[in-house]
Amino acid sequence: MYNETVIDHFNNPRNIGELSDADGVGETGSFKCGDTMVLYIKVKNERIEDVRFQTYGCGAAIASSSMLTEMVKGKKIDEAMQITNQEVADALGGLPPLKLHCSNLAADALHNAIIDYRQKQGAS
Amino acid sequence: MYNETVIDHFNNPRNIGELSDADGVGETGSFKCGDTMVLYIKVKNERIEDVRFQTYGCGAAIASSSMLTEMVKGKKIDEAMQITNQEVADALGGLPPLKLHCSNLAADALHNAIIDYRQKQGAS
Amino acid sequence: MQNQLVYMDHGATTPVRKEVVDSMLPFFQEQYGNPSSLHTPGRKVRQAVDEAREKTAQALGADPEDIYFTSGGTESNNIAMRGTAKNRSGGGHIITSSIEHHAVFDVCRDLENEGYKVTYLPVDQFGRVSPEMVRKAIKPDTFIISIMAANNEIGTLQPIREIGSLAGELGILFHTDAVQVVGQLPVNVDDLNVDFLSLSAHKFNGPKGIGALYVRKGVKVDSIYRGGSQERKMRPGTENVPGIIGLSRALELAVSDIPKKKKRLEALRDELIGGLLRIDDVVLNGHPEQRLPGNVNVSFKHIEGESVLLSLDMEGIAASSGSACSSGSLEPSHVLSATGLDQSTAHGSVRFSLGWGNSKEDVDYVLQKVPSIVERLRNISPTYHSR
Amino acid sequence: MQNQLVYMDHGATTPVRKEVVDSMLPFFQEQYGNPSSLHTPGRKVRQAVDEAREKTAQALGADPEDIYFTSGGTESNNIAMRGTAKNRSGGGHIITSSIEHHAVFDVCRDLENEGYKVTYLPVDQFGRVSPEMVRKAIKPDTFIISIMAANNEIGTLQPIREIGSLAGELGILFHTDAVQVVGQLPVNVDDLNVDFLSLSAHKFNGPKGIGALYVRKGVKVDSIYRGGSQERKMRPGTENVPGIIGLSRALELAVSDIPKKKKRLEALRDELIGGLLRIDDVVLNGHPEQRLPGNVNVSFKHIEGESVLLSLDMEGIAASSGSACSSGSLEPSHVLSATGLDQSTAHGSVRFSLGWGNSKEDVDYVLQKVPSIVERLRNISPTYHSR
Ligand SMILES: Cc1ncc(COP(=O)(O)O)c(C=O)c1O
Ligand SMILES: Cc1ncc(COP(=O)(O)O)c(C=O)c1O
Repeated sequence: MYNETVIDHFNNPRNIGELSDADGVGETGSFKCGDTMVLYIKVKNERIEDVRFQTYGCGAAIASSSMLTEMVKGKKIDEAMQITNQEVADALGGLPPLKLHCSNLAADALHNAIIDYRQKQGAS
Repeated sequence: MYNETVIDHFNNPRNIGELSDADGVGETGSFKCGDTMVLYIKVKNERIEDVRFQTYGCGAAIASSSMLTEMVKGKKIDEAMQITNQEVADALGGLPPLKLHCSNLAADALHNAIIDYRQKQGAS
Repeated sequence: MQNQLVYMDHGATTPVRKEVVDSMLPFFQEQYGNPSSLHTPGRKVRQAVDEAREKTAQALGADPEDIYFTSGGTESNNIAMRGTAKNRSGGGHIITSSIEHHAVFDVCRDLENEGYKVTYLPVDQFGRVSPEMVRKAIKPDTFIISIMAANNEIGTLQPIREIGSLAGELGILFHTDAVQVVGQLPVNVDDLNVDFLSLSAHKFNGPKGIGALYVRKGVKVDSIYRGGSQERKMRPGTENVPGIIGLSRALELAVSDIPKKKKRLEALRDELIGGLLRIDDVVLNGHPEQRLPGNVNVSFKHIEGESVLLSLDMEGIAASSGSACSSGSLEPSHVLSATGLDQSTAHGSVRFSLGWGNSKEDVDYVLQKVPSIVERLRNISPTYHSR
Repeated sequence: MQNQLVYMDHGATTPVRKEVVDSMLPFFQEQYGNPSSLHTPGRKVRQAVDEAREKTAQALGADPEDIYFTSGGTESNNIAMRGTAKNRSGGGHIITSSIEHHAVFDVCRDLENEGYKVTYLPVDQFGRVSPEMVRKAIKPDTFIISIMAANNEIGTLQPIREIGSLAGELGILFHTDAVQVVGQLPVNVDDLNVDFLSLSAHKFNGPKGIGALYVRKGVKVDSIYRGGSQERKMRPGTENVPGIIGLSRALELAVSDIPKKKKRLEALRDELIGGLLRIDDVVLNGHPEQRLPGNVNVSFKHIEGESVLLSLDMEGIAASSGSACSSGSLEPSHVLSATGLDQSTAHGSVRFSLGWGNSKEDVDYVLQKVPSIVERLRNISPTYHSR
């Protein structure tokens, strides 16, 4: 069902946890299957310097979150904003069709985190 | 499906053939399955002295005919008139349910032969 | 009674080949997982089922996703016919033949009672449906045509390709009950231009209780019962995994054997037909050439089929009279009646259906035994004497 | 990854016992005749099928003629429900529960669309239907009640005997889906007072793709598809002979093992439940006592079932989350929702279903692995941290 990359990210997820001094926090979830992701970013010079995630969900959800954090670390936030869920799935070498809809939402959490960061910047 | 008695009567039918000098000839058939029986009797002193049959039909039809001829040989025609198809089936040790309806008509042929005999007597 | 068995009832069912049994065995005690399960033992079985689907598809020139495994030919036929009808509210017109297997025929009868219109096409004396007749029967609301690829009793092959291209031309769905043909003759769903094709494993040396339905992509058909999401909800219920594996293996073997098997069976068949026709008052039922490689169906006049079967059985020869499935019935075969055979000749029909295991010796043995059986029974028969 | 397999998914399917495979084997290559055939090889097989029917009947306290072999539990359920409904023109009222298997539930949904009225009875927090509720739901036109004997997900046993006597009192037909119970607990159709009972062989160490439906004598039910006259036309199609033989053998063995198996599994089950409940934030789903001997269903809060299954799988433990049949679905289980479990707890449910092959070592192994899996996943989970 899941390929080895997915299993690897599920088993050894990268960048798990919270960032207490996060510059942006984004959340997303699927009502249907209950999956929930929270993404924390630390931004420096418009670049994502650090990133952490917490995910409640199935194997695909956890692996997608983990893969996303790897993909964005060090990236400019403008570029990070362009990352799609499909790209995350592709980076994982593909996900089962059923999982594409509801468990592959990490990019959404990231976008929400970036928006949160921008809002906080605007506010400060 | 068929018991050993049936198979024996099917394999070695008793009293097959015609009686050229029959005193009575009876026929019967099932429209449904196409079975046809012809029974020839020779009567002496109101007793069935000889009997022969010809049957077109399945194993049960042939065996019933054969068994019937054994049952009636030497019998008084009044008694023979009382023989039922069920008694023939019982004498064979039973027939499959489906065969009770259409292939077990030998007693009817016998009754017709006796009626034929009586009519011929009346006519003469 | 004797022990030798000459099995000539392959139209009813066939022995399962050893290779097929071997392919099934691991799926009972070792790879027993449920293919719907998420865990490794389940996923391994899912993979095996997927491979079986691919093999099955390949043997029919179809896409794997167009193959649905069922519990047999009967269920496949029912899904194709009722599942298609269900999808149309407000009736419509169905074209079929008057010699279909009960699994098509009786569904059509039911659908008639439910308000659908059905045309049962006549056949010629050889049991052939003419494509021209099909064309003439088409009405504006005809939504499906169902014509069997070969008849199970008399073995007549139908002009499926011609009917298929006609149906395709007019945009009408086309189902063929190919239960008697798959594994005996080459079958390619695109070549035949069919939308549905039914098959049953036990007719080609596979196990009983497993079949398949090919459904062309894009064709809408409803399932006939409900449950889990197996077979994409078309045929719910935990998959008969050993059956599926066995079906695909049997089909693979049968298809690869066709070239040599067909020739061999045709030669045996023609020899048996020739020998039987040398007996007085014997007629061949079905088409002299357009017939299944292994099918021999003759009528012995003046005697009745069952009594012949019984006598053959006592010589160790297994044959049948009409369809094995309807042997419980007393009615004369609707197939033989449809060919115009008179009722009493129809009652004397016997089918010898040859298969892979039969040899020239078997044919010789049958030809040695039949004449005396026929003679004995004719001697008892009133109609023979009154000629 | 490691190789040891601890299979705790017997609710999904079970390995076929060696004795059962052995009983089936002669019916592939040797006794391959079609039981409908007239000849000796066919008749021998018919006899074997008859004996299998007797054995099956005996195991259920039923008459052999009241047993119909089907392709599995799904088909049995469909025949009972749809076949009964079909026989009533003009609708009527059906009572069922809100936790039935899809093979009953979805048929009821269909029937609703076709004009029948259906009451889906609620269950209590343990998943129990109350006979009192059944009584209150009865309307003048209620013609069938269908309540499963035990639920496949949470293992809750239903008060079938009480509902049966209620139905009998009022002259309403009563069907029970006993797929999860047959072979696990004693079942007697007269004692339970059921008119229909569905079972599936692969749930009691028999083969997949074969099941049976008990139908009480005199009860009218229509078949759901058409074909030959097999199974007295209730279930047409060439019989799955090896399957029928395997079913009857597996049932015979399972029933004779019940006394010792039940005790053993209950002890293992309770030990596993006890051990799992020692982990923080774990709740038992289903009834604490009125549950299947081998069923353990718990929810691990803050984590999702599939991720637990995946982690278990990597330790060589096969379990499931909800019904295996609906594992393709993303919806939270309708069963757990019906018990009133909140959605997120429902998502964390895992079923361990024990069977004959499981040992105390298996339970110990699972109890050794689960805590660290749960901890690891909770460490990733946002809801655990935000408590
Ligand atoms: C032409 C044809 N269609 C359908 C069937 C039904 O197949 P099964 O008995 O495997 O369901 C048969 C065999 O009996 C058949 O010969
Ligand atoms: C309670 C219940 N009913 C019906 C079924 C369906 O049985 P099968 O998949 O063998 O058709 C199952 C098993 O999946 C079940 O657990």
